[in-house]
Amino acid sequence: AERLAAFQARIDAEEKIEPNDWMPAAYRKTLVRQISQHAHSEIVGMLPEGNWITRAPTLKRKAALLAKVQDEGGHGLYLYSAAETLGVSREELTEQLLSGRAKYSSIFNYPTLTWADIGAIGWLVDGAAIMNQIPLCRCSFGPYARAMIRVCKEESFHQRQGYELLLEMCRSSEEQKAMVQDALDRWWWPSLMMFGPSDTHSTHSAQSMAWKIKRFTNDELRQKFVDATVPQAHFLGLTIPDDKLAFDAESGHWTFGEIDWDEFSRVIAGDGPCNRERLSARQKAHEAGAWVREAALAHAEKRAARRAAAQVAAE
Amino acid sequence: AERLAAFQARIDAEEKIEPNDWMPAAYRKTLVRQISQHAHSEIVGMLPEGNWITRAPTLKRKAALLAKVQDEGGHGLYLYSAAETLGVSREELTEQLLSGRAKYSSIFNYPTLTWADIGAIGWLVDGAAIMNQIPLCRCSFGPYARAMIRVCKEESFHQRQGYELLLEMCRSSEEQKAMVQDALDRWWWPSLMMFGPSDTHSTHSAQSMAWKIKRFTNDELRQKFVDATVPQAHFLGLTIPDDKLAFDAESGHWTFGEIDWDEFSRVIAGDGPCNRERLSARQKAHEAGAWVREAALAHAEKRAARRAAAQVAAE
Amino acid sequence: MTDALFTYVLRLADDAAILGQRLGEWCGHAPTLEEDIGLANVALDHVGQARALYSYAAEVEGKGRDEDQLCFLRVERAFRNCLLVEQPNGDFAQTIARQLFFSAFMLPFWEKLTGSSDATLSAIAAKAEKEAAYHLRHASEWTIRLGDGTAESHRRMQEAIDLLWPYTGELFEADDTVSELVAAGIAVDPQGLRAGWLATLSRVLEEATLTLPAQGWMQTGGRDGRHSESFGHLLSEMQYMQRAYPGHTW
Amino acid sequence: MTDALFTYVLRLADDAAILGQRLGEWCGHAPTLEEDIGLANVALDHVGQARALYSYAAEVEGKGRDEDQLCFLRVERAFRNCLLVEQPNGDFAQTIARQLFFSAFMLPFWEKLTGSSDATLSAIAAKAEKEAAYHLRHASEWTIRLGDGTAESHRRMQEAIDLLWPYTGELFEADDTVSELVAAGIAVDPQGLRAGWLATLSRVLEEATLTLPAQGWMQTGGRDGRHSESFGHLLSEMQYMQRAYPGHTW
Repeated sequence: AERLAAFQARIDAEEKIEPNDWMPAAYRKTLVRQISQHAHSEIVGMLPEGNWITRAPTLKRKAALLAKVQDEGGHGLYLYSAAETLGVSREELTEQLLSGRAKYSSIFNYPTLTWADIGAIGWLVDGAAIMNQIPLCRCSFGPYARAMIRVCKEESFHQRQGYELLLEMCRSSEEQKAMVQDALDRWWWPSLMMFGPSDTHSTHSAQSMAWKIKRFTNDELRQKFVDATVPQAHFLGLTIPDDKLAFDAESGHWTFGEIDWDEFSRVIAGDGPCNRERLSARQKAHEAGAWVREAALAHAEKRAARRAAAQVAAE
Repeated sequence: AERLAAFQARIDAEEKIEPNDWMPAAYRKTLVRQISQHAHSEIVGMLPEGNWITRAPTLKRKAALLAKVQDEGGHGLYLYSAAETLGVSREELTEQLLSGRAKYSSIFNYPTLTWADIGAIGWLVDGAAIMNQIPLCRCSFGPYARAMIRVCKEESFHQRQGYELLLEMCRSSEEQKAMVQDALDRWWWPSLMMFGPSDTHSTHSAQSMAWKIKRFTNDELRQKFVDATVPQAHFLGLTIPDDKLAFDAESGHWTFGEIDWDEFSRVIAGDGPCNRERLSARQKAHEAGAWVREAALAHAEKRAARRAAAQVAAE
Repeated sequence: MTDALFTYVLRLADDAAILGQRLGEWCGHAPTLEEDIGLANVALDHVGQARALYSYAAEVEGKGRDEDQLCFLRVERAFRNCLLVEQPNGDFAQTIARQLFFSAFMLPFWEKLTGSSDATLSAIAAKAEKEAAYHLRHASEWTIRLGDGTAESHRRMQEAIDLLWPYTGELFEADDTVSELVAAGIAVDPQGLRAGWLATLSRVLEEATLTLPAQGWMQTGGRDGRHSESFGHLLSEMQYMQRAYPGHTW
Repeated sequence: MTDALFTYVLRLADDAAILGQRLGEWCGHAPTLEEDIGLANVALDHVGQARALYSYAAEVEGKGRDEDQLCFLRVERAFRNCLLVEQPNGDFAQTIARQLFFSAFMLPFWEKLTGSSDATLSAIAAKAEKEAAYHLRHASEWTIRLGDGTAESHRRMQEAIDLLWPYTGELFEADDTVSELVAAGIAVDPQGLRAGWLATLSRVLEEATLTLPAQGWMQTGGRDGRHSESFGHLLSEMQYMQRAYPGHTW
């Protein structure tokens, strides 16, 4: 209890907790869950975008998309490393993802149907992710906070790139603008769902706030996102697919309609348009790559043995 | 020797030899080799055409191509059946094909690169096949002769269809006509090679003629093909890719240049553009389908066992 | 009414065309020579149905488009086929399960549609009904063989049934388009076919020693142009020639 | 000279674009997360090279085409890439073997090309050389790991080497286009690179406990637009957007 109080005092003083510091088991568990979900989201998130790499309409866009997906893989790597500092191995985390026990952001269970979806993911999905992640740059756990600083920087770039892609399309032709509107229609609500259940239903929240893993509630972040995004949509000349959307001059916020929480729960639970494809794609890649990982391991062992033998011979 | 004389007398009298009739071992062996090569050619021949089914430019052409490839599978079936009457099983023949020991027409080791190639195969490859096969309708071995009658009928249809396809392309635009010329440039010489080595180098020929398995020499059939095809090419407004091509008014034949016999031998021996792809496609289909064939067998046995048990119970 | 009829016929045409396209991918790669022929035959029937249906849709639309423009020059979001038919071939069991689900629905569907007050649809249905009877028999026989074959084939067949089950809900969807045409005696009410469909499946799966999945959540979106990610790849191949050579005849 | 230069640069551009396209197919499906990133990186370098080379080819041609028109609006028979780069990814060993053969050639090639009398080519080469050094190191390390790993990885790596070997002959082909430009001090004579290429391969394959195939017959045709059957399928996907939406900007 004394250690717990000292721990909380450090947190309250905005000190960073480092992997070798003492921490409550629940703090550790919460972080492992959150960081690994975040890492899994980066990995699964490569799939809907990867779906368009071979069909990108220009070489410039193909290069940008490749670079973006590569960055996401990199984010996955940092985050798995941050989770590893908490004593959980990448193998365990991978196994949790492949067995379907671990969660990832449910937005990636929606399909990318047109090229405009690539822009919409950058603008909306990365936009929502940044909203969620900026406060995490001040998270009490040092490795996570530092990973988030780098991740946020890259994701801001991706978001601007996504928005610029859509702007180009909206300017180029009515046909393309309609594609963009269609993408917004399909991605808007799932993006709002990215902030999680509303505060009245959110578990974990209060404790995470006290631990400074979280700094804002789900609904606060969602509102920030809506406030930031609606004017961007209007600048593109698009309509947000929400009858109830209205600007409240008094509060300075955009009010919006009710999220379809049934859809949210259903997709989280596994019944989204692409849940099975996503998991199956990861599983297939893992199985098809097993012989490669085994070979790399076998080769490393052979090298180590040869080095050891050489050392013995030299002594 | 007496039986042999009687056998030859029946052949000379244009009688058909049937599977249960006595026949010399060499006659049987020659037929098995020829019929099975012919069957394998039909099967492997499905691949270059199958390559364009998913990309056929119109639904009408897609339907025609599907029907054609289906017919080829059917020809493969009759021919395997004809070979089976000579005491060799389909499994053995398939194994010979997959192991690379059996030969098939080397024309199918060339790739189909454009849609015009589909027309060129119908016109030239089926055209050459028909030239080879029409005399086989009078082959001394009954089952082979009867299979050939049906095969030839269907292939004449395919040939007309292929020519009509090219005619349509040549009429539609200069761009398409250039595609057709390009296809002719690539398929002309391999088509001439379909008749086999020149008479001066052909093994097997004399005995096959005596047995009335063959009725014309390779060079005779090749000449017939050239004579029939050159005017068709001219009607399309195309140029045969042969500087030496000339009409000999005296003989009424088209004389033509020397075939590249090195290429012929090389492609037969395995070093054509697609030999490995073709064999590998067949092998993969065979391996991927193994569980299906095993299941069908297991199910048939279960049914037979159940029927037998029911019969016993009823007695 | 014209709009509804156009949409209705287009949905049927897209179903047939896309299933034909998928089946055509098998060509030369089937588990036996007989199946290379058999699947090509089923593919051919669907391409034939697609031709008749697209031509009629074009006629109803009256804007001078033809069967090929409808098939090869519409974008992904304009396609109205159900998600079931666009699902990748997978292994042979998945192809058979897709066909079983679809043909068990289409056989009674075409049968009923022969009574349509629309003479063209009725005529198309009469031909398609005979074809669907063969497709259903073919798929049923294979389902039974694979289900009641080896342990591996049983497992694969059951997995295929389970995998594709959530795509069967769309077969029974009836929106305003359908209701309007049902009321006019033109279209078939799919709800009326559900009991028969389930009975057919139950009979086949029972003989195959396989289990019919529990109801549960069903995928949707195809009739609204929201397809699977694999669909765009199918289209890029199917439409390539018409896209690369616009305005040519073939 | 302009024609020859256009052809020469276009060949290099097509090589880079098509290899980049193939590598891009791996995205999300690689054996490890590190390789998902690594292969994307190699893909990205090749797409970048393709952009620079197509832009220069367009400039040399002087007909107002741009990098995207050259990449996305030419037909199959107009592509001039060597057959090696278009070969399907196959398993990871095949992808690595393709990269090893190609990068072991391209590294000294770019190195030499930095001395080209053509300033643009020389500048492109200077950047590409650094990238190729990484590609070669990456492919060599994997070749060694897989060759000297498990029995299965050894078998797969050797099969990949043997499978792709006949496609390496094209790298050393020198036709009139090349000769003319070599004489002008613009291009690199590929024949001069053969000994070094073989030495690199021998060194890597030896450490990998793998066998260099015997010379033998070599495939050809890519520089003349005669590609593999798989190439048309690659193009139908790569070019789909520009074909379906001609004249739009993205």
